Amino acid sequence: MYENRRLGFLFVLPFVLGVLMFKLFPFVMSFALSFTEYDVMNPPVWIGADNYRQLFTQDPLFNKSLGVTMFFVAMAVPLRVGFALFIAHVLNFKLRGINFFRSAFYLPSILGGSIAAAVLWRFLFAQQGLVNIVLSKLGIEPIAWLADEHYSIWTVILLFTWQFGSAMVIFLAALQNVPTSLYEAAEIDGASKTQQFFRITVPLITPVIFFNLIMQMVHAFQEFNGPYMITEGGPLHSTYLLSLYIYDQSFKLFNLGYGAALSWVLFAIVGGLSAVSFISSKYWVFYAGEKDNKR
Amino acid sequence: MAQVHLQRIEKVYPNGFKAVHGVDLDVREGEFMVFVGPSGCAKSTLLRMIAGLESISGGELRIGGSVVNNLAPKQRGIAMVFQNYALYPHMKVYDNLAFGLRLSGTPKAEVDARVRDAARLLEMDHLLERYPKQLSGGQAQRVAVGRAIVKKPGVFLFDEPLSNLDAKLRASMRVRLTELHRTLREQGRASTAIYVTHDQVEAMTMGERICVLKDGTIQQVDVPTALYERPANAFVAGFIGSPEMNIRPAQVAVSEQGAAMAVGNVPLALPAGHAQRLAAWVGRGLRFGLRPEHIVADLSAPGVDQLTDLVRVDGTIRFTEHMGSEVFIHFDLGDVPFTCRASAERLGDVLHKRRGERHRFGFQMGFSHAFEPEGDGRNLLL
Amino acid sequence: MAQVHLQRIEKVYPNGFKAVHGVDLDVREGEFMVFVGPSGCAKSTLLRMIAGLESISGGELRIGGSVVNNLAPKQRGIAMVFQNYALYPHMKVYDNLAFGLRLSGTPKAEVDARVRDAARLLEMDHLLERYPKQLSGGQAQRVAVGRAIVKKPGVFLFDEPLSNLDAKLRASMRVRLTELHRTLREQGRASTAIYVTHDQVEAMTMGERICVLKDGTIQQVDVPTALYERPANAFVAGFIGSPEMNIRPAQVAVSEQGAAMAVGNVPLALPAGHAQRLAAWVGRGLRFGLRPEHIVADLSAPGVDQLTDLVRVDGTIRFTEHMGSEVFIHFDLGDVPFTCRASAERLGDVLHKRRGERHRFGFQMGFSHAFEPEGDGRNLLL
Amino acid sequence: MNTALHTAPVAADAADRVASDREALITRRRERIAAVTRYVVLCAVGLVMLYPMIWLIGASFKSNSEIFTEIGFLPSRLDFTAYAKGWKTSTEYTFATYFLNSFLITIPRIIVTVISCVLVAYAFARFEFFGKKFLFSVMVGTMMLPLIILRLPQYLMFKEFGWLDTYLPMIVPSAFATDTFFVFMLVQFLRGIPRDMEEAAQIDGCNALQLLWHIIVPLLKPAIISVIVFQFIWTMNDFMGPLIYLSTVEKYPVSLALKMSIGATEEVEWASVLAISVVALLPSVAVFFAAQRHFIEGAASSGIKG
Amino acid sequence: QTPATLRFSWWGGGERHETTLKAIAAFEAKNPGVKIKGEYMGFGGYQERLTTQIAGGQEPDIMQINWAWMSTYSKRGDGFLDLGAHKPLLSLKEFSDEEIRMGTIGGKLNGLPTSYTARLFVWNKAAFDRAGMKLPATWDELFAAGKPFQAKNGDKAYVIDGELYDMLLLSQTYIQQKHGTPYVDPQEARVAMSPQALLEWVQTYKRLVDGKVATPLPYRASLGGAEKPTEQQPDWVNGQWAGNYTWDSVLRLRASTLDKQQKLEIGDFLTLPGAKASGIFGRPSLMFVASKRTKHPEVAAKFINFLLTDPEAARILGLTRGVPAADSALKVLVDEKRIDALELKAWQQIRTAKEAGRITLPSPLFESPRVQKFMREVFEQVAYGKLTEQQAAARLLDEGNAMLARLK
Ligand SMILES: Nc1ncnc2c1ncn2[C@@H]1O[C@H](COP(=O)(O)OP(=O)(O)OP(=O)(O)O)[C@@H](O)[C@H]1O
Ligand SMILES: Nc1ncnc2c1ncn2[C@@H]1O[C@H](COP(=O)(O)OP(=O)(O)OP(=O)(O)O)[C@@H](O)[C@H]1O
Ligand SMILES: [Mg+2]
Ligand SMILES: [Mg+2]
Repeated sequence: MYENRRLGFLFVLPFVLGVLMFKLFPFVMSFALSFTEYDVMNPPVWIGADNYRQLFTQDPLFNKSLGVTMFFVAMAVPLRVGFALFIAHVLNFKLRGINFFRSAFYLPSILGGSIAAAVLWRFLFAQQGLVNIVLSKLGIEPIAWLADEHYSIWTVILLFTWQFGSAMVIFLAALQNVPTSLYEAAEIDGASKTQQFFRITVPLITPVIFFNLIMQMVHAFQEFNGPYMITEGGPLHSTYLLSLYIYDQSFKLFNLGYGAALSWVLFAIVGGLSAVSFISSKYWVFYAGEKDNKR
Repeated sequence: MAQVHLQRIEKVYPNGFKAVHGVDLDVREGEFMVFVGPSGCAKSTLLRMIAGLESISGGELRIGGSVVNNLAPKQRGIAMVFQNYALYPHMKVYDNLAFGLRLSGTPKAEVDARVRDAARLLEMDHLLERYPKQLSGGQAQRVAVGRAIVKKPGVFLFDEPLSNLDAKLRASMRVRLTELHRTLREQGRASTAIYVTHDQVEAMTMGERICVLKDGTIQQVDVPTALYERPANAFVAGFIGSPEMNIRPAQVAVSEQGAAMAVGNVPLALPAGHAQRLAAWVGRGLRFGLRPEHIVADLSAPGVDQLTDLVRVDGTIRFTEHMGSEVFIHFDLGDVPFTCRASAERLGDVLHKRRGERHRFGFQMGFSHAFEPEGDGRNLLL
Repeated sequence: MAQVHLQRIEKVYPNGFKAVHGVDLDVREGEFMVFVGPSGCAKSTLLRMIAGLESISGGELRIGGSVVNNLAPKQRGIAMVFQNYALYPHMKVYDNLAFGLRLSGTPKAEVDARVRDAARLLEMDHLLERYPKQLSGGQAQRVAVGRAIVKKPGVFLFDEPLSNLDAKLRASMRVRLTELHRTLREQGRASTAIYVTHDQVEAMTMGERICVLKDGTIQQVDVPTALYERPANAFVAGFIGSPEMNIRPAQVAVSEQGAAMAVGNVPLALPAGHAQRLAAWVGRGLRFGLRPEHIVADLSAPGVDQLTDLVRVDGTIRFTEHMGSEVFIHFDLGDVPFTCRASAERLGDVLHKRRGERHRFGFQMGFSHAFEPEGDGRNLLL
Repeated sequence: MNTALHTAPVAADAADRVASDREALITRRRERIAAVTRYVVLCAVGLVMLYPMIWLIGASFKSNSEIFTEIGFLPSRLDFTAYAKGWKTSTEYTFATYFLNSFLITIPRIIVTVISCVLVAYAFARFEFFGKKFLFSVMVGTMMLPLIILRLPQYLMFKEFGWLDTYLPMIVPSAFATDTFFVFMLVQFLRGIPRDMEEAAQIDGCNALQLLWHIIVPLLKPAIISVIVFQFIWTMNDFMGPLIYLSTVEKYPVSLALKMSIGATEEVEWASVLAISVVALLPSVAVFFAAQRHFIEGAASSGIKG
Repeated sequence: QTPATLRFSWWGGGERHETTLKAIAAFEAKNPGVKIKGEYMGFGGYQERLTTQIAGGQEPDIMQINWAWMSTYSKRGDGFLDLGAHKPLLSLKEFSDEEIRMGTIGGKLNGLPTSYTARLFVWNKAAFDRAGMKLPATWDELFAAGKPFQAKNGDKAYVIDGELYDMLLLSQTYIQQKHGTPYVDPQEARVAMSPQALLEWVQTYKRLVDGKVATPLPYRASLGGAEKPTEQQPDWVNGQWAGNYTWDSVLRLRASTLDKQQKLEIGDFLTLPGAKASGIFGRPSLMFVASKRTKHPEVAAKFINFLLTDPEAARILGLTRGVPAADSALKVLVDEKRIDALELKAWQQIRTAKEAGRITLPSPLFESPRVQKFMREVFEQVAYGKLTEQQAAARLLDEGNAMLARLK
């Protein structure tokens, strides 16, 4: 039955239609827009590759923003994924009140990009905020988190990290798939809990680590709410992620053509990085289930 | 150095289930001990307590003389082979073998030497660079054993290591493991082995001594032949041997011909020795036991005449199973089913009989057993 | 009505692998046919093609006379029991049984009647309200069979239905399935059965005829005893029988004493009949085969003197395996390993011999086989 | 094992026991320390995670000046007027309307998402058809373009359909399995489910749709629950979609209504805003908590096998 | 006859929503057959939605917008309905000529203001009292107030708070008084300030900060974001920060969080002796505009007129969109004492200046998002010490001119 090509196609048909209609058309349109100058009020004017030319040659803010974005992604993604993995690992033990902890740890993700999260975050990282109070208790000079261009990005990174819930849920799932007998074998081999984690758990869930890394990278490149609500891109554009720049160009400066061009550059970067990750995954992602896929 | 001593060992699982009830057992140094029993009888639990994977709720466990109740697995000097092998799928065979040694900080050169040594012993030098998923079942099994060997443990623990293999492979790996154990012992390496299985064939062929378990208690510990010939109770008698011993409800009756075992209303005359020991049971119900090979199918075969205590009775054929060299004949005595095991060459005319036809069998009553009717059924003739 | 007819059946998997190479086979109505062979020989592939789960790449498949190559499974009048039972975990046993009937729009009353009928037949009335996860292995297995029975199919297909059960349970389910098949046949229900296994014990005991497969081709199709006694080639000879037939490289040599089979430099005199048929092979290498039960361990036992064509040779004991009623003795003849199977009661002094000691065995050369040296090794004596 | 061995050990025994007892003690202590550490870590992290909720609840009882001057979460008084006020809102409708609206969007959306995603995932995971690999990469690819830029083209499209100011733009695309994340998840999960049950059902006479309904859907239940939970939470939180497509206040969902009273230059009653934020979170929290057991089992098998 | 249904969109907070809905009801009562559908929301996302709607030709019939957006949405005056075509329906006499002019682009009356707003000084009198100082009355007093104020109240205390834009406007006021020109020429698309004036503009900003008068940008940012409104600053709430240079329309908001010890007062508008211009920065705040695609232009015009000038509407709406620009509406509120003392004083200050012709119309380009973004960027860099005063002045001149040229 599963060899029936027509039947299979019939099932994906809605998807194909949906993609064509709801995704591909806007895709193409935005791509077309990126070759125009369009300010919403007046019809778009075809200007060829000018937007792209300007973007790569005359736009220091793009470079700055790209740099910030890259740094953000490079920091936030491993942090979120790492933290999610760590917590999932801890939660994987049989513990009293595990359901409570699971829900508690997912809570920030439910909060999403709400005002509450923004207000709170500004509070935590304010000069006299909780973070600095804790730091000063530890004998560390308070840091002007939101004002110092070297630290401000960290508030955004930490917010991103804090909402690690969905990555955690996926990890929890994966961890439960690691056969307990491997841990027992390792225990008999004399591996400590830490060694078991790094030498058994981590290698075995690389497919999920990989999956999460890709998904979170895609997310991180599109991160908007955090910097928009907390720092508004500042100070000195130190948290001016590309998505913010695209937003400003498109909806504040009414440069929709330019915004579209920026988007497509971002798309190319994410796509390129994903492709690279997929290729590199051959070397570090371990698919244990491959042999059994017949059954 | 590596004897294993269990004293009143108990296990209560966190959910309150008591899996092991005060087990006492001595496994001698270098001995190959088999734990056998039906599923759920706590074989694995016991083994895992010895390994240190499961906490001990009561009693004392000694390995090599010292109490290890609360030691971590790695401090117990044991190695374990798991049912599903539990090979690290992300490591090559070489690294699977070397993992434990490396963790304990063994020098590189020695790790290499020991890994290669084990590989040679198990004839798997050519597999060292493969990943587990590139191995066949039998090869994976050997790697699992290899991983245990390199550690040069005092005690090997095996938890049904062959049950995932197919019949043919299982038979050959069985021989291989037995030979390996003897080789190691001859080389003077300490190699006490405790082997868990639910397959009585494995138990019989591999075990130097066998410990039969049921519901977390030991039924009998002895060498294979003793278990087979002198089972302590009906449970052991039924569990050991294939096809199963015929164990049927019966009554001891005394008539002018002497004492007889009445099964399905058919009286089977008992030898004097048996009758004497069963005197107390006359007129009472008990369980009668006779192994299939002690029922003769072809009464005209040479040598049958010389058999003592042979009782001839007619049975109704149900069907026969052909095993090549031998045949299992299923028949009813009265309405009690019996199985007879006969050499394929000495079948006589039984083969040509059809379902429902009558055939005369010979019961070698000298080999018969009698068990208490209730509970595990103590062997009344011991 | 429900004979199954395979004509030049081929299977090429989408990845280009040719799993089945032109298989011709007739399964007669009401027959119990067993497919046996090592892992990967395409037993399942063949069965699944008959079931309609796998497309047929070439040839013609007929069930009950009509070509079904392109029919959907449900139109073929078959039922199948899977290795891991494939019970629907979200349905109660009752619904598992009723599912197929309901799909085909059978009236409610009839569904109920058939389900209860099947449950009674398999003695599982009390299980109907359980979910699959509340069943033991043996019970689940019965439900899987029940699901096949209710459909009253023309053909039953079994894909290793017993291989997930433990040894003891496997043996009893084996008997049960055989009886069930005969009962159904006696009740006049069409019940052609095709049964896949890699366990030759199952094959021998259950099959009315056995089809031995290797690498997607049929090696031999015949009744069990014929397979056992007259294997078509070395592969079948080795595969059928446990412990395995001793198949060893040898040479036919002719000296003044007559023709002999030289194994590990030890000449074993051949009976005249054999020598004659092997005349063409004198001086050439071939493979010599002798089943373990045709090697006598206790030459002083009664009846041994009457055996014809007995060749007495000395072997070096390696080790023995005790099976209760019988013992497998592993020994070397020269440096060629042999296995002997002896009744535990007729062992003589071999039991007391230790590894490395010499013992005299008797080879019943009248039962010996000879196979071509290359490939599958055609049986040269047929 | 001779008698000498049996008589001698008493003394050696004691020494052994002391040694092994010490080791045992260390082992046990280490275990206890590990357990304690685990709890400490969990609670510490848990506090950081829960702090916002606690703060939020606390702040909903505070006055404006308190909110902006005090970091602590303990309010000086406990009265629920902020909740009552927030619930009533400054609009023509109470939050009951907005919650109802949210459910009117969320529930149909969940239904069509589940149906379409299961169908498509089924096809991807089980069937062979032309262009499967290509379509799968397209699916992954659509997740990567910044959504901001698709907004305007999509708006224009829905305008042409005449769907503005209806819930259709938020629901209908989901009916075409455009939520590719879920398709991806379900595919991964399906890959982990053995096919035997489906084969048995084929022999029992199921066609593809019956197979899907009778076998696949029940087996996928945990995964489907996780799709439901994720989609519930994400749709409840979605602000941009309703903002752009809905203009009638009566149709606003909670996410939009929440920001209703925050103008640019007016005085804002922060307590009410926060109070109602807390209330708005409740459905999501409840859904997550209720479903999390299945949820985690579900994602469980969706993991590795890819 | 089907009722004419018009959509009316605005953003705002609770009070504005409530009053506007009532005003709509009143209008509908007066105009049977007309239905006004309110599409209202918070400020967040309003502009995106409006932009998308305009791009799709789906904007509401009547819209509330910021004055500064007019030049973007209606560059040449053809973006919105020309209300001028419906003059008979409008009570234009209620508005000053200047207000009319500010709603006119390319000769077309695009919108009418709800209110007129201007920057002014508001001081926390209590804080000054605590410091033993009097409210600054001259620029020099202001420049000098920082250090003594801190000496009394600690080094976290500042005389005047404001986010970057407030400070930049404050400094511009000073320059305008001294040199006579704002940054952007009101008539042409070019930088009006001389290089020297530009330099002094930057220097004035630095002077305010370095002299501890104004809250420094980095410090402000560190407290929870550079653009966090003054009233949300704890130091404002408790009177550590004592002043604000802000719109009269937000006075109530600023006062709303103050604790009980504090008391706000409107200060004199600081003026240099011999100032070349008042430097007061004033303009209409919110505008009502109508869609050029509306099917009922007359009703739209009537409705706008009703909201802005009808006494009943004024009574209902009160101050929710600032002090009304229309005379009649204002009169109602004044008569009914709906304006509190502080607001009234502020309004009088502005009114006086306006009537004296001392408030000149700023260039709409000055508040265009691009110019805003650019100025903020430059001053931010100055604040963080990334640019010298000279460099900043040069950038403001060169890049400013280039940008303005492109914008026109
Ligand atoms: N973690 C546990 N908690 C509670 N009961 C358990 C646990 N593990 C095992 N048991 C119970 O303890 C008994 C013994 O289990 P054990 O696994 O030792 O049996 P076994 O003899 O190894 O069986 P098998 O042959 O099936 O492996 C069983 O009844 C089982 O249900
Ligand atoms: N889907 C498939 N694609 C390609 N090759 C396959 C596929 N399924 C099976 N094969 C190959 O076809 C051959 C026969 O497989 P099959 O499953 O029929 O063996 P089998 O005899 O049933 O073995 P086992 O006893 O292990 O079940 C094997 O070599 C197998 O690797
Ligand atoms: Mg077990
Ligand atoms: Mg198979």
